[in-house]
Amino acid sequence: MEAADIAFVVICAAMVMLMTPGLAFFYGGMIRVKSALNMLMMCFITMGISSVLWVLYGWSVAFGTDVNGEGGGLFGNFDFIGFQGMLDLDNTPELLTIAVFQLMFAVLTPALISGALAERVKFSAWALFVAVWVSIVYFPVAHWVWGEGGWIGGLEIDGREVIDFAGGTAVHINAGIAALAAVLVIGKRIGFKKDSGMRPHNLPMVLLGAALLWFGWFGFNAGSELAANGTAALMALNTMVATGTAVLGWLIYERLRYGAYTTLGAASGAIGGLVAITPAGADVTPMGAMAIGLVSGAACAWAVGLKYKLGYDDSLDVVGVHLVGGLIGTLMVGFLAIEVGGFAQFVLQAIAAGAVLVYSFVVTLLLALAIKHTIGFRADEDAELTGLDQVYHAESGYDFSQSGGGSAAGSAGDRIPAATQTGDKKVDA
Amino acid sequence: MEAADIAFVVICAAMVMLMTPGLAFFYGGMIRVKSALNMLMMCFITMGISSVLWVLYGWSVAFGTDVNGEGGGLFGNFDFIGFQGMLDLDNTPELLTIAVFQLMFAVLTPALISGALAERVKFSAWALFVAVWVSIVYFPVAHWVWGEGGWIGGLEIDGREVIDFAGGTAVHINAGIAALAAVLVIGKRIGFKKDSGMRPHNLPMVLLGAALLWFGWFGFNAGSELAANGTAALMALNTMVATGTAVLGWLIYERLRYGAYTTLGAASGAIGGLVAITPAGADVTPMGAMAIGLVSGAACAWAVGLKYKLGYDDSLDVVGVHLVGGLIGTLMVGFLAIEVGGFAQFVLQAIAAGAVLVYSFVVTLLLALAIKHTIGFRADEDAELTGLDQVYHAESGYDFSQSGGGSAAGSAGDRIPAATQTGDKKVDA
Amino acid sequence: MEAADIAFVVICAAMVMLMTPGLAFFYGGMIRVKSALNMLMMCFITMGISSVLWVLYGWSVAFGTDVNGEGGGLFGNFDFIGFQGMLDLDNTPELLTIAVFQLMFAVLTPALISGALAERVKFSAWALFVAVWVSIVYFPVAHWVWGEGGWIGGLEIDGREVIDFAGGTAVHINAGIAALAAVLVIGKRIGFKKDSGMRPHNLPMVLLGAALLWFGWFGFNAGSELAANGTAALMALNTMVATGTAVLGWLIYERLRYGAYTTLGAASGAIGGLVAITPAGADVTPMGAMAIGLVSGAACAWAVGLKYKLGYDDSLDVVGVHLVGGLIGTLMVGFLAIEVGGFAQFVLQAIAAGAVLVYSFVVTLLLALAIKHTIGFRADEDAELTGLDQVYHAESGYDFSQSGGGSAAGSAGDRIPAATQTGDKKVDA
Amino acid sequence: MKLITAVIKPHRMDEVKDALQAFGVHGMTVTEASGYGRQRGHTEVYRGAEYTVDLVPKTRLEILVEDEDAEQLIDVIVKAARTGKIGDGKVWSVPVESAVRVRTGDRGPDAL
Amino acid sequence: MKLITAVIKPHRMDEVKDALQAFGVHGMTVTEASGYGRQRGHTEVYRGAEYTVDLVPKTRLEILVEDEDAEQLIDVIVKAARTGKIGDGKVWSVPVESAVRVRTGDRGPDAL
Amino acid sequence: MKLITAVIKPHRMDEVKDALQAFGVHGMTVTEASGYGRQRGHTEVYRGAEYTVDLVPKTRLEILVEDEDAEQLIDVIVKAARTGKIGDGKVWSVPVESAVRVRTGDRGPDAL
Ligand SMILES: Nc1ncnc2c1ncn2[C@@H]1O[C@H](COP(=O)(O)OP(=O)(O)O)[C@@H](O)[C@H]1O
Ligand SMILES: Nc1ncnc2c1ncn2[C@@H]1O[C@H](COP(=O)(O)OP(=O)(O)O)[C@@H](O)[C@H]1O
Ligand SMILES: Nc1ncnc2c1ncn2[C@@H]1O[C@H](COP(=O)(O)OP(=O)(O)O)[C@@H](O)[C@H]1O
Repeated sequence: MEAADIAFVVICAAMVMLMTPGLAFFYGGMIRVKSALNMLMMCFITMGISSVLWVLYGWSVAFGTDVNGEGGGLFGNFDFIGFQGMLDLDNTPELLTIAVFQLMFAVLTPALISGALAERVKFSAWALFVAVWVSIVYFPVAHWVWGEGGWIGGLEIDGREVIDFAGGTAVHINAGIAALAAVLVIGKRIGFKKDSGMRPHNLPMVLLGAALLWFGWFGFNAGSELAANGTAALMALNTMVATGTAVLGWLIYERLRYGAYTTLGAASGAIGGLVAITPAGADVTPMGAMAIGLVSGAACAWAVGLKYKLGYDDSLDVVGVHLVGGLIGTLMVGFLAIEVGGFAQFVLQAIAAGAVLVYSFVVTLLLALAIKHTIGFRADEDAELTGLDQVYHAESGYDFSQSGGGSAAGSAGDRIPAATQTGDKKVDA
Repeated sequence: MEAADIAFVVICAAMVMLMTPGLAFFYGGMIRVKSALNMLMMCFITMGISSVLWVLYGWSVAFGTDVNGEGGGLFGNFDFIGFQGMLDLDNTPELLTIAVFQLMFAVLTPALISGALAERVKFSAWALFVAVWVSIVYFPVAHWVWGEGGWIGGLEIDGREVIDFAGGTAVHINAGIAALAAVLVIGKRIGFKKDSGMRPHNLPMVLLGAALLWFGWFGFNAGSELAANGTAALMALNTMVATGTAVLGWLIYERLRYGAYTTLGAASGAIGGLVAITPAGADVTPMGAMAIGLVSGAACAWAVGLKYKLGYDDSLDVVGVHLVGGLIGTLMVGFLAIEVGGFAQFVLQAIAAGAVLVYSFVVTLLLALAIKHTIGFRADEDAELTGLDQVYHAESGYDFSQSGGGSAAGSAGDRIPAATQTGDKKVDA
Repeated sequence: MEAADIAFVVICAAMVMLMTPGLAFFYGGMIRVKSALNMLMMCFITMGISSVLWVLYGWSVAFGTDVNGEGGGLFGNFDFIGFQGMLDLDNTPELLTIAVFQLMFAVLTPALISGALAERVKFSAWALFVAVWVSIVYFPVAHWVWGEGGWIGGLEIDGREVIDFAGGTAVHINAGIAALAAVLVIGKRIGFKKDSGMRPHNLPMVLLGAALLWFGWFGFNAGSELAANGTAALMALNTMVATGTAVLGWLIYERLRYGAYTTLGAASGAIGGLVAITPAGADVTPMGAMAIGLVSGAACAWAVGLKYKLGYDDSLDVVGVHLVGGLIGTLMVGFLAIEVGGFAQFVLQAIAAGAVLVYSFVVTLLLALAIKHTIGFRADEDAELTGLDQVYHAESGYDFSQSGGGSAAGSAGDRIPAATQTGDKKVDA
Repeated sequence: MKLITAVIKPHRMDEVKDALQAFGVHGMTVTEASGYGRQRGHTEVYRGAEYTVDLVPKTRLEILVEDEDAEQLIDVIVKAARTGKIGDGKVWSVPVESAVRVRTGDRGPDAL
Repeated sequence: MKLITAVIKPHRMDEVKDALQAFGVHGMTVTEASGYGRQRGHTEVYRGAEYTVDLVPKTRLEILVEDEDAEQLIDVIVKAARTGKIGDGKVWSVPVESAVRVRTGDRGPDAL
Repeated sequence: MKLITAVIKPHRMDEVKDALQAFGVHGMTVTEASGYGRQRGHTEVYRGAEYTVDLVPKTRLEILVEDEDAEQLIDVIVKAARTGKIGDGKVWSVPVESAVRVRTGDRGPDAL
């Protein structure tokens, strides 16, 4: 790997890192104020959990040489446990470069799921879910698609290979269907479909999140080339084009159906477009990217209404945006791909998508059930009504009162911070 | 183009992309809460519109080979319509790289204008304005300055050429004077000069916007070298120096005149400095950059008061900051440029600035008049008083109430989201 | 310096630039609403002051060839005053590249201190403090550690050298101990330990700041290699790993001791981890980075309680996070460093840390005393109670009222902006 | 005429609104408030400092009614707002001397 | 003494303040409120869900006045706040038993 | 029963709360408010426009008390809230006809 490529990919990794906080703001702004911090924390905690597991075994499972040999391709070997044997800096800078870049994907993917579970799960149960889910779903699936010897990456029909440039299957379809499985187990928020107050508490924050995601996604998409070249440039261009078009697609749909161009729609359309172009952007023309953007923007705008009809409470539309957007991108590139596009390619794409769909759905369902029936997944009713911020995080999101802690969010009455009184004993003793 | 330069420019493109949301926050925070989302959306929508037009014909008009031949230089040919013939990834990565980088400029420039029109125009009229304005003003002017054969880029006096490294004329003077033309047509906000409530609703958001703009501007300025070399490094250094100095310049001016160092002044000074160094930063010493920063900071601080004296309502001071800052940078570099600086260079700069001033002002004025007399440009009085967020976007920016939708921003009374009742029919039928 | 390295470092510089606004939000969100803008401004102003001084003499003092010759190593010469003689762009691009990168460190370091002094100092006194402090503390210390001939950089025991890859001593220990010295002079906030309202006014803003810091820190840490290679990649990976682990470390500590996982704790843990990995990340394995992260997260969580026990009012825990985190990283790498780690290395590290500790503490104490007894450092009591935003910045942070300027933050009664009445005379006359 | 003021738990707002509508009250004025009382607050933790927060969020309603409806309305609100747990709030009434509808200048019962 | 409470449209605040000043009232207390009434709200749209928002932003003023000024003051407010469109708000007065200026301890009319 | 309303400086909140507790009052309802009065505001500066802001932040307390405690309670609040500087606020009381505790339906003194 050349210095230019290392420079490119390391900076792209930092950009992808920023996507997880971006997602936190995107989701957090959509939540009612009383559980907004919880939403932020559900995203942030993945930065801790996935990082640790990545070092311990995640990198090895996902990117170690395939352990099941030819035709197996289910997960990598354990040669890199604890990153051993990878620190020959002069000769293998690329392993480290890819490792830090791909770590960010392992952080982001479980965070994506959190939006579906918003406002109603135990924080500790969520942390456990993340730890197990990345281990038994994400790491293996990443191996299938990108690992050396992974079976999806190795599929071939007529010399054609599955196109999943930056993670339509491994990231978005995977997270989207897992979100569906999880909410089926967890159930609906109190007041779902009825409560008049379930609206975003901070739309500028949603837009901030969308903006950081959009920015970071250039790293996610173009960086996936792992080199600075024409393909990376095309991917970057198509990322912008598809996303911009998807914003228009969503807004047009909303204008026709509801008579308004909403801010939330613009932000959501952007994410829909980004999701859809992720697998496809390196293999289509800018005109093709526009088509993908337009379709994904409008289709996601339609799909977010499904939960009301079908009755599952995917709070922040992880299914409607990531699953639907991911499928659109993965399947449309089957037809639109430069040179190879066509029915055969479409079938290949469908197989890859289907395999991830089934595996992720089944395993996530079992995992969610296991958590539900052991430590319990759902917050109790009181916590949900009061707001999770207070219950799990002992905090309030905002205090704009001049008296400091005055009205809106309560004020501190015990005027001597406990730490000075007795608290310190617990530790210093 | 080498891999290092592709890496550099693609990442700079992502950074410039972030400037448009940055601008949205910078502007949005300065607006009263009731129209803040509208302000954000006026910026965001340019990411959709300009992206689509760029693919369709914008890139070709701006960067195609000049169609009017020697001496004409008014706009490019149409060889790249729909980006055809550009996808030879191995041999022409630089075209795609420049295309994605320059797309971001075509997104940002119309967004700059929106600040002047804040809180009082129809959203659809604004969208139309953006689409036409980039087509007949921005794309041609970009061609003049940067396109192959563009007449401003080709000007020569005594072997000297116009210096506009990253867009003092094409971006800032262009947007600034267009803003003036537009507000002259559109008129003042209800309550301009009188209303006591016209103050920023969220200053930290303004600062966030300024910070993102400042960050992205390194991509904008240094990236305009289209290569990673000493000139890019100098440009980056001067960008920091001029901006920091401009912050001081604005604050000192304010302290002397008003007795306070305002946060809004610090943010505004930063933008003033960034604007002024844009054309100049690659051609002056750091000491020269300090001079440009100091003058632009103080001069913009003075210029934002002009609207009260002269009576045009440039709501968020696009004229006072972008036009004035752009002129200062473009003209000062005439004298300060390393080696070539002097009166001849100054004249060249003035010609370039003047040409853009006149063209952009006249065409924008006609365009704004055309929109005014066809679909209408201005929101009706009720919408302006109630706030545009509700009227055009069917949303409220914030809801911090614990009851969710309780007081400050209203609560939803119809307790069954409409989509579940009848709404879906519209589409599924 | 190759193009790839220039590309890398220039972009890293932009990322580091974003850390100062990031810090502003991180700090600003923790403050009561009435002084939040002041906190933001205390950070922002360093972007102006340090930039100007850097050009004038800072770069030369810090990175000029050592003026005291062998064995001295106290500060650089003045050959680069005003950046003279550095503009041979083709031959010395690296000097400019390093200059812009290192400028960002000179901006950030004094800004770090501001958190300790929150809510109670005169803005002008702070500005003066920054200007003098960077001149007599930061520039020399940076020279010691990184300058050509600096004495800490030149220390050697048994062929071992001090490890301070990206600034554990020069940046974090330096700022942390300076913060302690300053608060000892300035004294406690009114209501410290008693006031029930001293809690963060905007936790999402704190998280935003932490996220921007985290992102920028990749530039800070990996960019310090000044080249895109395996070491930079390892540093980036370790930055992520240590930070993620530190988040967990802090949260686990809090859960055990207080029974809650706080958002503020997650954000603080991240910063603690980032601080600790700064000196160490290029010299430890990812497992070592995890150890550093875990220890720093938990130790900082404990250390922030010290101020209540010992009675100094380090408002936003600059001591507890930057000094403690910086010491942990600087000392732990003594044992953990690949190959060279051991007691000898630890001693070397301790000497470097101790020297900076002593120098920075003493000089800062004298400086703070000097300011206190000349222009005065502390805001008067009324200003502190009313809030510094109004007094020094003539602004209010937020106005969410629909009447615009209605209740929570006061409304403007003088309905004709003063500028239109008489104000302009002051300048135009 | 009477002015009924009710301080209730925020999440009972929808129920109270429905009950009022059913009772035939078509207007009220709402403010965000916070309450201090038997319902002791919770503990918040900020970097090693524990605060017992004793103000809890409440919603405050003001409703003008004709004298004869006052007592009954109070009952309606009390019933709708009740969860049975501590902190459910208070309802009180004060006498009103005059009331005017701004739009029309109507006074007394017509102002409602 | 009387306590006049006025609930008005936020954008009439400046007019009312001017009218009060002209009338000679030099003090009041203002709170942000929201109103529910004949003026039905608007529809908000969030990702495929339409909500009819029926609380609209209002500004709430409280003014202590001497008995003899009360009725006249009500008229002044009503006039200044009126736009003639639905939702202009209400003004009402209640009797006050005692009032004190905190700074001085002055009671009754002197407290104003 | 009486309803005491106090408008005070926000930073006196803690003192007033302590004084109330000492006096034996165990409940109140608090709202954020802003006041207009003798205490003239400050000037704010936004890009060349100076605004004289004449609404200053206040905290507004409502406390229901039995008739016999009312006067004494007013004194307690006045004392605790006083700084002696302009803008310290007002305290007033109005008569209450009935008061109910939502949780139990208790009326009168038992509702407190
Ligand atoms: N004396 C009082 N005056 C005014 N409001 C009160 C008073 N006592 C309680 N409240 C309000 O009623 C709310 C509930 O009171 P609380 O004592 O906590 O529970 P409960 O009414 O169920 O006994 C408080 O949060 C406060 O807003
Ligand atoms: N019965 C009531 N009690 C208290 N406030 C009321 C009542 N009815 C209306 N209001 C207040 O007056 C405002 C305007 O009332 P509304 O019925 O919408 O219009 P109008 O007064 O013009 O007929 C409401 O938003 C609410 O704040
Ligand atoms: N007539 C009034 N009615 C209601 N509230 C008032 C009145 N006059 C003053 N206030 C409230 O009391 C606060 C302090 O009053 P002000 O006149 O500024 O100072 P002081 O009470 O010390 O003379 C005001 O900010 C306002 O909230």
